Amino acid sequence: MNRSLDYLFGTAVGDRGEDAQGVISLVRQWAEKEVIGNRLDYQRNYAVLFEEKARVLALSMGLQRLALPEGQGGFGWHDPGHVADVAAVLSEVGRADSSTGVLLAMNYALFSILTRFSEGRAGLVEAMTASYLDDELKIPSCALPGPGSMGRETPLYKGRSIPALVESRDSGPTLSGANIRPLAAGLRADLFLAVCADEKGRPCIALVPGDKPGIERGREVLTTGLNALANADISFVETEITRESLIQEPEAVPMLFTLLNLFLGGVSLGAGMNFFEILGDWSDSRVIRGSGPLKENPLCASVLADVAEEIACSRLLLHDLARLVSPSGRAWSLDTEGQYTYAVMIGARIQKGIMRAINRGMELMGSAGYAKEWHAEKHWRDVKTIQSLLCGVGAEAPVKMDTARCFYDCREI
Amino acid sequence: MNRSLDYLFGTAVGDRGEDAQGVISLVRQWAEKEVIGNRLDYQRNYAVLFEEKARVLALSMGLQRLALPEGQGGFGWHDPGHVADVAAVLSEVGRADSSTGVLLAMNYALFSILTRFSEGRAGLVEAMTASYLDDELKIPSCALPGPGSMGRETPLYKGRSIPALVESRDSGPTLSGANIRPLAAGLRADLFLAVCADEKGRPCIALVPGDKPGIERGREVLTTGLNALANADISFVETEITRESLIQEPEAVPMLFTLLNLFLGGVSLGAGMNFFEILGDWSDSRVIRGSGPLKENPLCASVLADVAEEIACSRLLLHDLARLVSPSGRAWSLDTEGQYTYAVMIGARIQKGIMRAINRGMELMGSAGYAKEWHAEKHWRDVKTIQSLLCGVGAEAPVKMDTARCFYDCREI
Amino acid sequence: MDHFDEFSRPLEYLSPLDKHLRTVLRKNIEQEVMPLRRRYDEDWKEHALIEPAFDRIMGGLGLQKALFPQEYGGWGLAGSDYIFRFAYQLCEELGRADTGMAVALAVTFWPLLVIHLEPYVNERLIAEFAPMFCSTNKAVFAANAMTEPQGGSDIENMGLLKGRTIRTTARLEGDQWVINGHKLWPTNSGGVARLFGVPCTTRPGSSNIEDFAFIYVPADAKGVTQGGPYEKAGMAADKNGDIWFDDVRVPVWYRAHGPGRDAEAFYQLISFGQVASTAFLTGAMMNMYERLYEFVSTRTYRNRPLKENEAVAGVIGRIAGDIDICRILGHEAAMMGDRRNTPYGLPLGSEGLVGKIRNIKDFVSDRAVENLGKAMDVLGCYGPDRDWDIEKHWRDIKIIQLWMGGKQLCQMESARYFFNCETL
Amino acid sequence: MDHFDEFSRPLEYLSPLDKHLRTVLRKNIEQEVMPLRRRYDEDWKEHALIEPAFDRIMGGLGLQKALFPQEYGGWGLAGSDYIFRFAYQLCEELGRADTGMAVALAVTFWPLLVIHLEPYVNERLIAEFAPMFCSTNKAVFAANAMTEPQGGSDIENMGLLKGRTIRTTARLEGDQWVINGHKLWPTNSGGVARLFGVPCTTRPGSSNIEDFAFIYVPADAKGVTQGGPYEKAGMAADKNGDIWFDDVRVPVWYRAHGPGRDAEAFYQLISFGQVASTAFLTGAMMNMYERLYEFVSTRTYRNRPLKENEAVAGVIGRIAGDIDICRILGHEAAMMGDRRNTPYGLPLGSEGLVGKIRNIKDFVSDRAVENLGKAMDVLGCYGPDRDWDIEKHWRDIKIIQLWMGGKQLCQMESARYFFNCETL
Repeated sequence: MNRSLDYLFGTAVGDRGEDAQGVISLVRQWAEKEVIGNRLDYQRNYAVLFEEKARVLALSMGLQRLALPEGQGGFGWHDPGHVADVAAVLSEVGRADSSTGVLLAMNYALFSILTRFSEGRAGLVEAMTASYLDDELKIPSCALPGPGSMGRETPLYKGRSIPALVESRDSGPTLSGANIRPLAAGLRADLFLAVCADEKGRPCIALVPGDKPGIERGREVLTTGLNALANADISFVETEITRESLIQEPEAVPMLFTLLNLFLGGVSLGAGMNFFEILGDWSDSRVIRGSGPLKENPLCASVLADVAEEIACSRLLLHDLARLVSPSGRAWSLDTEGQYTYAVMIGARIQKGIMRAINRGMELMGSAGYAKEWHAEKHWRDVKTIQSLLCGVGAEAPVKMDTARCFYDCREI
Repeated sequence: MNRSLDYLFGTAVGDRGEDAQGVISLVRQWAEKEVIGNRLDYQRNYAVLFEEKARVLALSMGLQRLALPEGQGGFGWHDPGHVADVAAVLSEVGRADSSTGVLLAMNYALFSILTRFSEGRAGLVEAMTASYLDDELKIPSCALPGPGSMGRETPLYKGRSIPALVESRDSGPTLSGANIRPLAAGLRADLFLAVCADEKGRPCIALVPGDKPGIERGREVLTTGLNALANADISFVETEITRESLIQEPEAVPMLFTLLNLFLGGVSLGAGMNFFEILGDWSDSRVIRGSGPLKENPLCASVLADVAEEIACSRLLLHDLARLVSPSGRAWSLDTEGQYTYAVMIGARIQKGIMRAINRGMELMGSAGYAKEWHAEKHWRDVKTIQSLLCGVGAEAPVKMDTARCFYDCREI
Repeated sequence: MDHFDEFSRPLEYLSPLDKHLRTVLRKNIEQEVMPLRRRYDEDWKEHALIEPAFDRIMGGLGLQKALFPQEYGGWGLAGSDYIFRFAYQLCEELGRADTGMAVALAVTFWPLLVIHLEPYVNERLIAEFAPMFCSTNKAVFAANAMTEPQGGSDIENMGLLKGRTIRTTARLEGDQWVINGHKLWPTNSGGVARLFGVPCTTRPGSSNIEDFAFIYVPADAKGVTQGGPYEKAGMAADKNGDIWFDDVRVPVWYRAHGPGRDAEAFYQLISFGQVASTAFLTGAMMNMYERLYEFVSTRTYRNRPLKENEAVAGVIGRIAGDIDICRILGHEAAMMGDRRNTPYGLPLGSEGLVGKIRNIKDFVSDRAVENLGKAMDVLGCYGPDRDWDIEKHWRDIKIIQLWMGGKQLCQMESARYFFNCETL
Repeated sequence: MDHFDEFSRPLEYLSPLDKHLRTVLRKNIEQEVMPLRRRYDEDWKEHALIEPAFDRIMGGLGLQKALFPQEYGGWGLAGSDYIFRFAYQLCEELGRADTGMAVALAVTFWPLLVIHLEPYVNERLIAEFAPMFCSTNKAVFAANAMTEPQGGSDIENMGLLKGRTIRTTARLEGDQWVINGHKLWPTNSGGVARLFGVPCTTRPGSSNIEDFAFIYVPADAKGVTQGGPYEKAGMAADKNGDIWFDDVRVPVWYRAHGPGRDAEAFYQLISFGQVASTAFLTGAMMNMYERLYEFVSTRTYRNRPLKENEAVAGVIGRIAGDIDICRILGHEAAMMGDRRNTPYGLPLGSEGLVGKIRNIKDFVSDRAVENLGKAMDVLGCYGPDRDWDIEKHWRDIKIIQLWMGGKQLCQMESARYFFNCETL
């Protein structure tokens, strides 16, 4: 391509500090060199190379420490002022591999929440930070409210069933909940961020170390995408956690949704951008009707335009969302609920936009888009997986209800 | 509604100067008091009241002078630093009446271009400014490249036929072109901004006073919307213009497209916001199934959510576009072509988004959405008209070609 | 493709009348309606231009008699096994010219069907109303006064609400029904109809389907007041207004069939109305195709005809392709109605038939709204121009998407069927 | 709705075999395919699980013989007036279980149709190939080696390109054709097929349709080399790979019909392939419905079944409604093919038939891609879970949208027909 990605899709350099620019460049090098430059190897030997490359990024290059508190050896990117930068970094990771991106996104959401609600949790923050400074790839796993099951009434988070309950016992909070499906990485997670309901049905977040007694893991779930993050259902059988590990502040769960929509939006956007590049290469080299390159056929060009438009607009909206959440860039003042609503609304739209871009682009690539060899199909599967996970249940219906509630004051939906 | 429009759709107060805030408030008062508060009168007596209210806004309140140079009695909002504010003002106007908005949008585009290319045109700028300071409602009318006709080959602007030709004669530039369809207001326009091609086929803009000899106007065209801006085909029969009135700078035509997409995006957004309000009132008061209000039905709520989402996202994208065009807010650096591409791409998307919002909302309102009494249908017709006008010809195909050309380096499409 | 009639139809389904009727009707429409339709918008209140066309088509050609048995001077089509297909073709042809005229004619059939369709035949009422429609060359209209101010689509949502929300009451006094209530928006109101079919309740608030009554009310009965027509975004040939029934008295036998059977017979109308709606829409889209064909063949992009540009061809190809699909589906929907009397067909009032036909109507409505909008955009600055007729159809057909309970009721009734939902 | 088979079909069109075949096939599929299909993805290379199922369905039930005349041990269906409808029902049933298996079977018919369909019958070749398929209980596959490396959809774009871009050559030497070229991606390549139909040119670069040749090549002929199967996003039961023809010699009579007629007979395949494609897609969507039905009936939002929430019902109702529509359209497309021999039908190779069927295939593909994606989202965190089967169909069917020239060729061929475009 004649024009660079940075020109075409803008990196908002003006808004971004040098630190951020540095991290982004670094990650981009990792993406190009470790993954994009070695796609075939990476694909054929995915499980092993994923681990290897993720370790390079997270440990050698320090990305695992990005959202850790600054005073304790981290980069301190856990505060709302950094969300735009975090999303941008995750885009760079997503260009290479969505699983790695999702892994880091859950990590960054964890520390953003932990530090936001650090009051009274100094010990926990310190211990968690210390463990993430280890030379070990950490795997957090989020379990969000989602589908309930007939005959099992549960407390609700905006209509979605909260899968786990927490009881206050003398020995401390105790968690119960059967066959909970996390977003990803349930099989090997060393920490669960499980949304649960307290005795009054109020949603809160439990941080549960993966090796706690009382955690049962089901068999590995085979999934469409994000295949490196092996998932499994988990059950909490009277799992005891510390009081510090239970985050009952009412803003915690909306904030988790907000951050995941923003961060996973970044990951999917990155996958979309790499798909844009793959498609660009392909439409340059492919000939149609035995004559000119495919991209000079107006119908094909209009498909290329759809792809570009969806990605460009998704990118703008992601940036807008980051500004809405970040106090520094804030366009206007929204409370937690407003931020939550915009996050789920724009989050869903970004996932839909990127999926449309990839689906459209694959139309042009024909079977090449479908063969593993060209890597387009992996982005397609990974982003679709992220999209379905973010929906929660019922496709976009819950997000629509959230939106209507905020914009039209609906109360009973 | 419990939450204000400003809360829900954000006015980016942080970015906006006090001046701008003042003008916006003023226009909002005009919209509420003169039009929205008197919808039925305004509808029944549209032709007369349009003129009356537009005069209040443009003349008594001075909006006609908004983009005039500051030193000469204008507000000076013609420079790129003001485009976001201009778009915001036009949104407020569009809430009340799209025709008024389109009229002002053409006015502001005119002076933005005139002052941008003022070098060597001091006399023209001064004279035009003076005439717009008069106590008379000025009606400029834009004629853009669009459909050509079989058997009549024309020079092209990015594939679109340029309807008029300009020849250099000793007596000055002379314009010819038959049966040209302006965007709007052709019947009574006192100035045409006609895109024409010079002898080398290069696109330029001719500013042609409506009373020039050699201008022929056809009969009034009956149209779907923007009914206050009576249109007619115009023909230039060897119409002589001054050298100053011919803007041959290569950036002029892309800039005109960029500004019209941004400004008419603002007008349509405003219409969409007022539709949002109308729908809000309606869904509060309407009962479904003899029980609760319509908005508490989840299916209806999901339609409301679609409406809110489309408008909210269109608003964000409009603001993004303004930032891309404005040097002060510029997110990243795009050249004229890049700005043009983003403008037509986002411009088309905004129109589509608002149309989707209105079409969806009308589904809920049923026949009330269709009756003139509720005013929803006027927004529907007006925005659809703006959308079709901006397409040029071939629906979004030309915009797709522009997009593919920029993002995928297509050359022959 | 050489002619718009080449859009696909299930050829095995065509009714015996198809070819002849289309020829006659098309000729009349092209003479009486097409040349004037661009001026209909301003004629919304007076119907000075519109009325003569109605007289020619409904009265002159005699279409308004089509349902009545031959012994009363009608064509006897209500008793045929192709009444739905007949209605479909009629409405498609008319819709091509003007969907407002099409609906005015189709709705005239509507209340009459309640007493014509086996097994719900009321010979006495047929004999009573036949002369009104069969012994004149002038257009005579009927209307179905259904919608009430408080809840647009509720009455049609019979499956769930069973008439519970109806506020128009019928009280038996001696051998007369006394009717009180307020209806609005029926096609052919605003002073047009000579006969109303009025869904009402004999016991307000009741969810017992037995309390639903369908009663005929002549427009000139004492106590009937009609408001003037509403001003609308389009569809000028169809007048809509308010109707008040203030102690209106009609003979006891003006009730269609009696408790229980009234609701059953009335419910059959829904699917008939939906089939007609798909026909209006398809007809309008076929005319859009004709006009669009002309535009894309004579106007250019890059100095070549628009249709020879692959990107534009992609857009207009999808538009035409959708018309092809909608026409197939419309005929299939009509056939579903005509299959009602076969051993393998579904009854008209069954959830399956209602759900499937609503689904098709919902689909075709969405395609029409989308494609007419898109066609306007293809015309660019000529899109909003009345001379190209496309904007007229775009304005006119939007209401078709919205009427009869609109999209949302269509969605609910089809979801209810496909997923056996119980509380929707 | 009590059963997925209640999705609409034009009931008057059903072929005589319909009921019986569906029953037998469905039973076998539910026994042999459904229980194992979740493990097919890992079996893409070996076909250790997949092969026995093929043996049962193609060999055991004898479906691979269906086209051949009865005197050769076949079922004689190629000579019936319902071969398209037969293919449709077969492909829909199979597609419900596994679209990869469905396409492997349908494509086996593909090259054979070139010598079976009136008026292009080649008795000598039928007699020669019949034993290969009819005298075994094991699955035997054929393949249509069409696509070449340089331009995916070009060969199918016969209307415009007339074979100009084909690079696989056939040279006559004595009483043998000598074939050279490189094909890729045919269904049933990658080592599966025993017989290839090979579109090639007798004069490279020629746009003269007479120079197009369709020649049969046994997979074990000398000079035929096959690469291993590609690894793909889905559709594991269908193997695809490279095929090289290196001075491959076959008898002169292995050319289907000769100059001109080869192209005509071959062109008929396109619409057959498109009808089969709509059937695969509809079958897959019907199975999606079954699985979705279970999910929305047993999982909850606000502690009530998902399907009882109006907003969710709106989403799933549209999904089911689209299936109903696609099934009607698929049957209509099949009927268009079967009408080819009637006085009122269009010839298989006509622009009208090709354009209309491509349009339907394009439409159904888009609905399938959209609705399977949407269904995954309805399942939320269970959407990507293989145990719910929906993600499998979502992955599998994407290639159906892309094959045979993909969306863009569909769009062009239908635009060309509807708007009489000349240069597309």
